[in-house]
Amino acid sequence: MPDNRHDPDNRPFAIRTFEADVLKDALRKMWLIRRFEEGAEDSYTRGLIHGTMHLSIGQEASAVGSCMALTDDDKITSTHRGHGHCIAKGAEVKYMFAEFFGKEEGYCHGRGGSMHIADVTKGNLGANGIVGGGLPIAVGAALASKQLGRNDVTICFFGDGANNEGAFHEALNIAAVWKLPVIFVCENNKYGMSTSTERSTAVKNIAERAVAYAMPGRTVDGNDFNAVTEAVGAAVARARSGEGPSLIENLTYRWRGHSKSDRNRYRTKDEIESWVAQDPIERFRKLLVDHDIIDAAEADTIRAAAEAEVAAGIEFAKAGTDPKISDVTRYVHAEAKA
Amino acid sequence: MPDNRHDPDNRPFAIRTFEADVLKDALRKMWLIRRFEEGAEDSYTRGLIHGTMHLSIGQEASAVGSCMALTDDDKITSTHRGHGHCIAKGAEVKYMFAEFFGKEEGYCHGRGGSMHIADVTKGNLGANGIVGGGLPIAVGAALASKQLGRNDVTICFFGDGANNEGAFHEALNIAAVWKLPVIFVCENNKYGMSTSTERSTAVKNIAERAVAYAMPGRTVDGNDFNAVTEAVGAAVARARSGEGPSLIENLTYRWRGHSKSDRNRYRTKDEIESWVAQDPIERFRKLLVDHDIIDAAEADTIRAAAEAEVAAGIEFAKAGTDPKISDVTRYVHAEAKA
Amino acid sequence: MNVPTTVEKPGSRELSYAEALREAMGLALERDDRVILMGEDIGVYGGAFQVTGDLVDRFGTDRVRDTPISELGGAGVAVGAALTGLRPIFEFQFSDFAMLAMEQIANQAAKLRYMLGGEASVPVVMRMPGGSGTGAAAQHSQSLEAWFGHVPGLKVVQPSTPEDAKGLLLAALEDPDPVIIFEHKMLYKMKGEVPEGWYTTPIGKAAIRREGTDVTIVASAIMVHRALAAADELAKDGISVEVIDLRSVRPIDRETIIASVKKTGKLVCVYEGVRTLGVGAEISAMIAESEAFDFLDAPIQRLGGAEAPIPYNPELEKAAVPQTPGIVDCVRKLVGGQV
Amino acid sequence: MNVPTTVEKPGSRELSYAEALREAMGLALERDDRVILMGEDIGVYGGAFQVTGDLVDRFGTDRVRDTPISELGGAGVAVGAALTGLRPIFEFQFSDFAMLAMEQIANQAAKLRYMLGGEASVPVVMRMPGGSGTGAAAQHSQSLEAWFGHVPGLKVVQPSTPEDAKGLLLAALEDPDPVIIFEHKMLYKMKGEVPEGWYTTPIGKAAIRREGTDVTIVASAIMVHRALAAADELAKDGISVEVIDLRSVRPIDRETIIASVKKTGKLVCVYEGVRTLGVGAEISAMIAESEAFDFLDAPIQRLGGAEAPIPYNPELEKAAVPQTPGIVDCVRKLVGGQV
Ligand SMILES: Cc1ncc(C[n+]2csc(CCOP(=O)(O)OP(=O)(O)O)c2C)c(N)n1
Ligand SMILES: Cc1ncc(C[n+]2csc(CCOP(=O)(O)OP(=O)(O)O)c2C)c(N)n1
Ligand SMILES: [Mg+2]
Ligand SMILES: [Mg+2]
Repeated sequence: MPDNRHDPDNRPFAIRTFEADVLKDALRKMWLIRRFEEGAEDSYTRGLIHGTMHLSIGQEASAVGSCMALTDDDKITSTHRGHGHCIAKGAEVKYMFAEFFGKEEGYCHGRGGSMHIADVTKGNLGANGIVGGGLPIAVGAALASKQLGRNDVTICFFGDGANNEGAFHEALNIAAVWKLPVIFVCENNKYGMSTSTERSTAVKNIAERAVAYAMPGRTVDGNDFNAVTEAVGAAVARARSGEGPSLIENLTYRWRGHSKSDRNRYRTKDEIESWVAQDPIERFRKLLVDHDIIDAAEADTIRAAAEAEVAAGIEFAKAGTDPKISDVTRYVHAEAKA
Repeated sequence: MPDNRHDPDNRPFAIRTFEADVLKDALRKMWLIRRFEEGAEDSYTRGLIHGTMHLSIGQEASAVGSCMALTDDDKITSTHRGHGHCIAKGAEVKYMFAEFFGKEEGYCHGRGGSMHIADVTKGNLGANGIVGGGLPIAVGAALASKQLGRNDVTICFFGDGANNEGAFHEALNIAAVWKLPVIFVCENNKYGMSTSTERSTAVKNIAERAVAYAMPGRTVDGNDFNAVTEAVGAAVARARSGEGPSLIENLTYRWRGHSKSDRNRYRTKDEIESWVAQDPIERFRKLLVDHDIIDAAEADTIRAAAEAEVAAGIEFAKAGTDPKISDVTRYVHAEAKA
Repeated sequence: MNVPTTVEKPGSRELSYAEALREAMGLALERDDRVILMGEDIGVYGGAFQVTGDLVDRFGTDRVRDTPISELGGAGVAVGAALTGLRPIFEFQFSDFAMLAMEQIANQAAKLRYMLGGEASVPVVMRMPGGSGTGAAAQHSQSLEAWFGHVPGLKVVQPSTPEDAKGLLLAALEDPDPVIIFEHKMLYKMKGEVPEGWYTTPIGKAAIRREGTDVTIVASAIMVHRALAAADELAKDGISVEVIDLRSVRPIDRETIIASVKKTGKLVCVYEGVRTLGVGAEISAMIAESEAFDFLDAPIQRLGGAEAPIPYNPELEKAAVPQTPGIVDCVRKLVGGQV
Repeated sequence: MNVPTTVEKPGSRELSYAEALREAMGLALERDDRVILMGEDIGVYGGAFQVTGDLVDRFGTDRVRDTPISELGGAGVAVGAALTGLRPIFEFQFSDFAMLAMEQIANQAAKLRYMLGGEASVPVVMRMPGGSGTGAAAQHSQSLEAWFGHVPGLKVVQPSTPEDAKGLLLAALEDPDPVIIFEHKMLYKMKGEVPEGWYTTPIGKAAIRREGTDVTIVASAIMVHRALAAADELAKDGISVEVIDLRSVRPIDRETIIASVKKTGKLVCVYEGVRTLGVGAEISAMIAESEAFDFLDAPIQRLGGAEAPIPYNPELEKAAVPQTPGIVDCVRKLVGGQV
């Protein structure tokens, strides 16, 4: 292959599309996700957080890459494995940690925890404890956008496992029939909990199911930031111009177990290691370095800043306020206007 | 086209596959369905039956043709528009009428009515009041067959409207992943109640959705008895030999409104008439006459016999026994063994 | 039917319950662009029970949207739309089919505000035609209000008159939280005086439909009318019955019911849903733990649906839910000290 | 925990509640080829709560079937299989997800025998891990037994001990009708004596876990243990509490509860589900209309879950469901005539 890295026309999509600052910020977010989840895991192990959590370490390019074409007005719906989506959509880790620690300062004032982080006013319609639960909700958001003549689009994240829920079928069909501005982004990490797509899903690639809804379907290397931005970017443009929904499948892998109770019995060490070798952050860092967007030192600085932000976020959360017990039924309904 | 009607190798599938007696019986069943439903409609209009009913007049080739490859051990699941399936699977019209009249002699002892007729011991697992409700049940029957080493297969009837239910997706996926002996027969009569497939379904033909489950999908002229028997027959053979499920779409049309409350606002007279001209019974009769299976006189005799059977069935039902009011909670649970 | 009509208001006319609902939706569609209707066959067909009627002609197919037959997806789309700016009114063709959408209703719509610590609002209205009497058997005749009444985050109402049908639907629309309306199919054709224009019937308030001193009947939906007929009958025997129309299953109007039971000392709950764990169980328990307990001079009676699915045969179908003679009988026995 | 153990039976050993359930399933799989297990991640993963554990190793993937994440489809497949010869045990990973399958459970499984006039049988068992206490928040912590208890055609049980967990599961398997088992997640690790071999605990029978004379507590699932702890505490004050373990939500054991209330004259219902329209509402109503009414000398008390989704914060989570001190407090006030 000829060295065409510096020929503008042949540079990868992400490099030729986004400003250097934007790309650096993407790298920052990927690091932030990684460190955030490591911090959360550590806090959990040390007994500071209760409940369970689902880590997306290894899937950072999918979250950040997919959100590259979104503005603050655009919406996302996320999943139980949603920390990455949150951060990609602009959430601040300190409020996320506060939520994990069950504090009033958290995004949900301590009521929701890891599985329910949302920031509706900024377009993050929320993680979801129900597999597939966000699919029709995303379609509803796209309907509101179209009906009210707004220009925003919605990205609906969901897993390979979720693609076998009836909600997937109903949501994609409605979105297609009504030509709504929604992009279905399937994060295919090969397993729904312990069950591989081979054992659960009749097709090899989830994107093949796009045919059933007469919408475009594409499968991409979800650990390749560039490929993700290109595929999702095209789908976002399509949605925004009124041409309707698309289905994009990001092939990726979660390095950690499904949740804290996972013994990893259903997959091999080799498989895990082969995917760790495909670290999406390292691949993206290399892409930026190769195209002279950053140098190694600057990359290190970005990572260190993410680390510092995470450390500060944990301290912020620890110092947070506990909800009042007497408030247990607060927020069930809207509060009466004063 | 050369006249090859008498060349055995080129005769239509149904003609070369089934004995004359069997074909005549199929014609008898089609007439029985037609007259049964006319009789039911008439009884309803005269206030003898309460509730509602969904008539399948115009769809007789789909019901009877699909069941041609089944034995008494095979199963079907049916729909709200299920009288035809019942009769095709061997139900006796007098017990069906008795059910409509709410009598103890009915298939459900008067508890179920038109929407719940079943005869589980003979493999008719029942009509269903819930659109899509029978889809997973059919897959369950196929699982039981496979698991217990039986050789029976299950035909799952459902409508074009039902294909947008999540149950459709989940059922077809499970059937495919587990390679179960079930044949999904979609009776596409162009409308789910008032909503056309164009307005409700992202694909043109429902059979296109087979791709999403990696199973064979075929769309056939559902008013052509021969085409139906050929397509469903092949799918039944496939299922029986352990190769898994198929999706067959029978294009057909209901001549009557959706139910008794339909004002037919969503379709034109022309459309209805064009389909009445495609009367599946008349087409089948002609096929049999053309291939010298019967002559016109014998066809008339068959029809007259169906008429007589229906008339007798109505009288049987009228003379039936009303359930005891005190039995209102009977059959909720199995009765204690004596 | 024996409806005690409200004093005729200026500008009120006779409408059917279905027409009253349609009028409410029409007003809402006119007043607020964010309002849309969604459901199966609510457009050109006019709805299975002709409730939406001609609204699609007036407001077009974008605002009166026929959905595919996808209850879970459809309800979820309504939830997502409500979360992001619309005010959808979602019609289930029969409340029985809402079983397919319980996830979106009870896990999402009802809980989102709470899970998000107050930072989200799901102002969706879901219309549920319920009840038996149409000969449509077990899967088309249920009264499932108790399920919804058990879910914090939802409000659940059951209008029994055309006036309340309109008023409660408009109140639901103004509510920032999800509201479920159980409409009774056998009431759709019932006529009554309905005020013109926009007005709301408060959610959470019962209505005393008839005053009395000997026994309180709390009834809901169509049972209100049967209770009133029973009260007429019982009046002939000199038994004075107070009939309370529950109207709101969640929240329940404790004050009105407690005050009435303190006055009469006797309570009969009449409801169509299955007796066990039905609405009457809650009313009974609410009274049995309240200050009204000490005023009770007889056991609390419940008349609810039979412990069976709704049967097809018309006589069995009638026997499966409370009817006027059964109410009369129950009150007579209660007043006569025979329970 | 403070479980009053049954007298040790020959051949009984200590097992956890999860192990007891697993043993029951193992016995059933051994004894009857028609038994299969279905559910999400019940195979190699061993189930989200490790209830199926190693059963897949013993019986293979055909009999211990991992389903796709398709609750409605999966449950419906189990219903269809039950209708045609298998005896499936279907595990919902969390009972909250059963909301997706209500249609197949309540419209199909529960009603098929009736709708078909007795000509069909749906012998399916559905296992539902329920309850709060794990920090998993609103969509993973519900106690939905009241919904199922409201559905004729279902039987609904809630074991509180390892012995009953096994015995009720085997009884469910022998039952010709659909049975729903609510297993409490916080009990899975609880140990207790469990008889060896095949035995059944009758569905529809409550168990008196502690005899007493001053007040009756009817509690279910984990609340049985909190009620027993409260009874210990109250005994120190000289208050004698009878603790009844409900065990079966549908049908409810009227006789045992009525007899106890006639003896004590006071009733407290303790349950984890949402208070309104929860199991305690039914028990209260059942007593208030029974002959025990005349024996009551104080209002019936209900301690149920808060009128809120289950919150994430651990202290809020605890506050959302009854705890031992609250039970103690309630009984003290009741006995002291303060309610
Ligand atoms: C309706 C529902 N069913 C099951 C679960 C339990 N559960 C949580 S995550 C998960 C696996 C989801 O797989 P996938 O969609 O591939 O997402 P991933 O975890 O791989 O990111 C399961 C079974 C749930 N939360 N909701
Ligand atoms: C879950 C559910 N949703 C809606 C209905 C109401 N309904 C009964 S039949 C029908 C149309 C079904 O269309 P299709 O599947 O095409 O069958 P067809 O009536 O055309 O034979 C509808 C909407 C129902 N019975 N069940
Ligand atoms: Mg996955
Ligand atoms: Mg159709």
